Amino acid sequence: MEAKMLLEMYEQMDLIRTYEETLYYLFLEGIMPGSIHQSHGQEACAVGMLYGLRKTDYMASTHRPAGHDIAKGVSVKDMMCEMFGKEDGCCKGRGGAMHTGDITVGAIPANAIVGGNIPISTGIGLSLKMQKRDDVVVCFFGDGASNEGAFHEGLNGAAIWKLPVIFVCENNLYGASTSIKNTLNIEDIALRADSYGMPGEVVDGNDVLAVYAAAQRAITRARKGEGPTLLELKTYRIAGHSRSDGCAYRDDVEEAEWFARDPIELLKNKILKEKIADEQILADIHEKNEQIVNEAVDYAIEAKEPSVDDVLLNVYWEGD
Amino acid sequence: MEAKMLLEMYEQMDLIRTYEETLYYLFLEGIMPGSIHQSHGQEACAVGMLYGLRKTDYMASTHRPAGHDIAKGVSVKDMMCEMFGKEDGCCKGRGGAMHTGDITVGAIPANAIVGGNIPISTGIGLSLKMQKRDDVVVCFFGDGASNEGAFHEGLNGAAIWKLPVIFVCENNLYGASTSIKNTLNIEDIALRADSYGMPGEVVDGNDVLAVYAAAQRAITRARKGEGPTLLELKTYRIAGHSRSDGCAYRDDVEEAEWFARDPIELLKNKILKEKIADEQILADIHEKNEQIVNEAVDYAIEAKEPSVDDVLLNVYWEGD
Amino acid sequence: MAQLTMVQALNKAIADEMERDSSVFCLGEDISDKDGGFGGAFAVTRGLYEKFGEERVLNTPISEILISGAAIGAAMVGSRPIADLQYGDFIFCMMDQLCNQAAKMCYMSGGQVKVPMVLRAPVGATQRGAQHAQSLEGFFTRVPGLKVICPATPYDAVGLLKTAIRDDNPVIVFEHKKLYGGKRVEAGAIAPVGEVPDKEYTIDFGKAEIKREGTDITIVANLLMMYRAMEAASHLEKEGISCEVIDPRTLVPFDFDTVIKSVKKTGRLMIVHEDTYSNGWGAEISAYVAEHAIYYLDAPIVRVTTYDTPIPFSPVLEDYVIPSTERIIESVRQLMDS
Amino acid sequence: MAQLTMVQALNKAIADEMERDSSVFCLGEDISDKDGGFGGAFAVTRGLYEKFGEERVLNTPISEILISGAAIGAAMVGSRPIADLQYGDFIFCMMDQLCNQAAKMCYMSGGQVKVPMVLRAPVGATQRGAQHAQSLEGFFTRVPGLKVICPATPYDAVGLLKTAIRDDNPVIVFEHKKLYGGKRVEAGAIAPVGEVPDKEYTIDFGKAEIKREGTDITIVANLLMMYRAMEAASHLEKEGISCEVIDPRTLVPFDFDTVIKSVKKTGRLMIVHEDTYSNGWGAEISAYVAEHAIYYLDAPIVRVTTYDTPIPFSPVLEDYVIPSTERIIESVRQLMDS
Ligand SMILES: Cc1ncc(C[n+]2csc(CCOP(=O)(O)OP(=O)(O)O)c2C)c(N)n1
Ligand SMILES: Cc1ncc(C[n+]2csc(CCOP(=O)(O)OP(=O)(O)O)c2C)c(N)n1
Ligand SMILES: [Mg+2]
Ligand SMILES: [Mg+2]
Repeated sequence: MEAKMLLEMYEQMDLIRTYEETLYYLFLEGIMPGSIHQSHGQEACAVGMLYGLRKTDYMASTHRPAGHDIAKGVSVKDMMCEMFGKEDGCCKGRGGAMHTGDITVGAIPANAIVGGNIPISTGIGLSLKMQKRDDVVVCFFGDGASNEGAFHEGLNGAAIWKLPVIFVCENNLYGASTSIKNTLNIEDIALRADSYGMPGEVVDGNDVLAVYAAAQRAITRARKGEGPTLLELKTYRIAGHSRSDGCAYRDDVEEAEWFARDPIELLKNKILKEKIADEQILADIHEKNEQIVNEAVDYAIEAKEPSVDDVLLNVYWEGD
Repeated sequence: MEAKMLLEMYEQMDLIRTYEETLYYLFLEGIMPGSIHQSHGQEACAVGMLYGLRKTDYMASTHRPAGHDIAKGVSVKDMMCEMFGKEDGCCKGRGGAMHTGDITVGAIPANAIVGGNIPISTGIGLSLKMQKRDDVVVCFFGDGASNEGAFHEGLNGAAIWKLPVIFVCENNLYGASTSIKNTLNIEDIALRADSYGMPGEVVDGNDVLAVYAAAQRAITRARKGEGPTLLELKTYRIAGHSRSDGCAYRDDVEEAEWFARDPIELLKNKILKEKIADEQILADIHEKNEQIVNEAVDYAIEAKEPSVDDVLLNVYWEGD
Repeated sequence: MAQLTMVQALNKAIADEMERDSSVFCLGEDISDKDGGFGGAFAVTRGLYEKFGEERVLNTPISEILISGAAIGAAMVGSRPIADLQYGDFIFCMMDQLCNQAAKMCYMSGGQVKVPMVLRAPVGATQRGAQHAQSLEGFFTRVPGLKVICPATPYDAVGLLKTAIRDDNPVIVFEHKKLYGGKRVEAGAIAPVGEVPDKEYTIDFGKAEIKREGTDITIVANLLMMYRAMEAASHLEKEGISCEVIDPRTLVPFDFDTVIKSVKKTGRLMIVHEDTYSNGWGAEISAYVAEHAIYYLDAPIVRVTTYDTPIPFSPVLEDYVIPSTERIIESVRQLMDS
Repeated sequence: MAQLTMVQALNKAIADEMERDSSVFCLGEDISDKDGGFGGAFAVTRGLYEKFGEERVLNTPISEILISGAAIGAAMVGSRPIADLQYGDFIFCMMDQLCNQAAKMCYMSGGQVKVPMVLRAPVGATQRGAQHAQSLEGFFTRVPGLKVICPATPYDAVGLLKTAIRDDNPVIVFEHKKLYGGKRVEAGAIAPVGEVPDKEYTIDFGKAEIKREGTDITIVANLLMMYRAMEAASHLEKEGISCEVIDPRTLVPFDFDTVIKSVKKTGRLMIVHEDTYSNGWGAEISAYVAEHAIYYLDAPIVRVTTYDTPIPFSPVLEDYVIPSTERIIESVRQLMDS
């Protein structure tokens, strides 16, 4: 059972990495429009939090959504088409890199306003509670977002109404180029949970099993109607903030320390050490993922552009 | 020395009460425009916090500003004229009841957006620090305001930049008709200071000396460049939220308990018990205050209306 | 047929819809009258708690980002929230949620999600100073994805609010404080009482109402200004000036057809609103007509609006900056002479 | 004379003013390049940290209420802050501080306090989707107490930004991402390089510039659209259509005189902007002219603007909704025929 889970987690984390690295190369080749924020190094957060969730559970993401989307089950092909702005994209090409998602698998189209998805997640939780569903909402955001007013208001609302929301702060030590040392006067963002009378917990965000364990505690609590939790996942983004960022603001020692704790490597080592699978099996997984991503690229490049005649479509809802 | 201070505090608290009660009657008589939010019962907060401050220290208030203004030294006559919308008002009649203040005595014209004055106070503190002044900012707001995003962002900024701001939450148990039991999942708002790595303290807001002592600690800290403090003053508003509010949402037992701790009565008892002054002296103080207020009313009623020809004046700054 | 004030009409529309559809709920500051609460700053939601319980008449903290975010999130997954602002001016505290989230969600997601929410926001100046006085329509008539409505009569309040609640898009409802009626009587309030049929009805968006037919000039006016325009029209009739007064009722969508048809008849257009002059909602109406129907005009298009100042507290100044019946009359006279 | 890009020009204006006046400081997210930081999302504030130190080039948390509130508060007591938004779209997160606080403070206080602050906000669509693309001018041209400027050339950037920094009122500066120049080259960017005198100068607000004289039609256009309008004018010249192109440069105050004078000459007015059609800033210009100069018009006043949608990500759709040179040319042709 655990073996299956670990391999599935590995598969997902590898898929995320493969997908995002491929995007990066597509940008370098100059054939992909816009920009991207990679979650490189934070794959354990996405997968640990979302592994095993129901399709009817919701997930709300940020400007850095690819990992969360894939872990929640959004099709890589749909996402890739979206990256190219094609009509077959998950948002019909209208959204772009910062808005991917698929409501049919519970992935709320992502939000590019830092902190903007937090009060919305509270609202989703509110409706779930009113509907007496035992589904939950997992709301991701960064260390930077925890300084937004939307964070404060959203968490307070979820706490006083005891809503089934898991607030997940992926603390990767930086908001864009700015270190948390300059934006927070506290060590642990999890501490902010106290302001709302909500449990808060610090978790090793690069250890997918630690994340998974914390997630299960919070999800169980939420499903039982006991209210929200704030999890702070300590992690690190290996890539730059966005495609043009060389991370000149980080020092080598810090980078080296964190790079040595690459979450995919950590999981791989565990799998190998516990003999859950051998190198070959993991290589096969990766190859399969490459194939998925490459097929998605090929499809997306050929896929058709949206028609300008439809440009006004969905400014307002077109009917169910 | 303490005797003088206690009598001056009494005088100010009585002046605040007299002023606001007079306003209330003027509304009942139907001769005063607009509305008012009385600080009846919270006079110890204003006076305890602001007693002895310099003119060059700043104070930022809310929709309920009269007590703070008077304690900071704004002229009752100027305020009364403002209440009548007259040209001689502290804001030339342009502001009204929720915007009174006088920058020349450090009373920032008040702010009617709940929480709106908080980040502004941070900004004032920032400038004071940059100017290397050792003045401070005292920023008042209510329990309700502590749920606004502006609170979160304002306090965080002051904390990370170690600014000379004293954040004063007058927790009177209600935001308008809504009990803090329904809006906060915590006992003490002071606890929220922890989120910003700032000291927080719960204080008896009806005991002017307790408030004064806490104020002095926080002010000293601020002047020394050690950063901001959050003080939570537990208090109660005796009057309604605004002139039309009968407080049907409060229960009799709670009211009775708090009314028995009227801050002016508490101070009066102390003064009498410690024989700092006798009843007669206190009655004289009150009489003098009544005279000040009555003269202000007489003046304001006769004072001239702003001219409509000047209506565009000060939409933009007219030059120093 | 019941005779209702605006407050009663709005309350009825909400209660009817909450009755009809269990996914409808209300949230906002002090909206519940449980245990002696206000039942709304203007008492619009009074009595709803008793009928529908605490969960569906939800008192929130003073927390506008929360109110709007909660409404949006709930709307995205099956609820139909009606959010309440105490004064419209506080809408700026939730501006990101309205303009970047609610308005864009359906489009950005390629039609995956809808946001069927209503936000009710009182506007108008009532001697409370600049932060409790604004008319905000023009901020939102420029946000694709939002709908904006302004019911001015009890009949319209019921019909339009019901349509708003059933609409699958975010709808902002601007209500005027001086039209509410009810316990709080503001200086200069009108508080119309109007007939509301017992039989259920809704009013489609995008249908203006000709409140008064006329031949010399078309006056488009909303909310309180519609009443002042009507009063002005009565006066002017005595001077032999025949005004056609149109209440657009909904600003987005806007019934340009009715306005242009009227302009074709009268040759003159005046827009009267309490919104600002510069880029008030009337700017768009004027510009649209100048683009699509200029040849029917015999005279300049005139806007009679609040002057471009923060609203002053002084009653003398406040009365001066807001268009009065007299100012409308005078402006019409001038326009007829031009 | 130096040849500068927009980024260099803006940087120069800020550096000069920080040099001249020690009360000027910058604050915003990632604006410092201390220890390898960005020096601004578009590198406008690069190098300032080194010259002026950490205190005057203040990196903030991601916290727009804080940024704006801090700027306002500091401005009220003697500082002259220049606040920075990474993308203009995030302005909604600080909307209350701008519209209810900064704009109204001077008036509400009866002239006790002034708020000499500048807010710089990049606008324009660059394939980032609807929350990173808006042109927001029209939200602010309707807020009494704010000034709104849109420099489109390096020369204007220096002169207008200096004036903004010295102005005693809150000024919002809209800059266009496709005009910046510098390291990040966006698809379709123009990145003008222009002459900037070494000698100190400022440019008064409220003075439009006639970028090109013409006799058949007046085109008012700002930011990127000014360049497209100029390009369209060159094309149209070959067809014998003579366009007068005016860059208003500042929207509040707006130089109506120059526009009306031009319309008197040409008889035709077109406004081109990337702002929304409905209630974009052009609505006001059109309405103003329809009110004050309608008799000089020989044709409808036409607005060529972004269509009323959230900005789509797809480059094909984005290019379609934003006015292209071709769309401007076609619209002029149609107008000349009407
Ligand atoms: C309201 C808002 N402000 C600023 C930005 C620009 N921005 C995009 S991502 C980002 C950094 C976010 O930091 P964090 O929340 O820690 O998430 P991370 O990028 O580290 O995942 C910033 C400043 C934004 N998108 N929205
Ligand atoms: C942003 C905003 N939301 C709502 C209001 C309406 N309002 C004015 S006072 C008030 C209650 C404030 O409660 P609290 O902060 O506890 O202060 P108190 O009135 O108790 O002194 C409310 C809801 C407002 N003025 N501003
Ligand atoms: Mg981060
Ligand atoms: Mg309170």
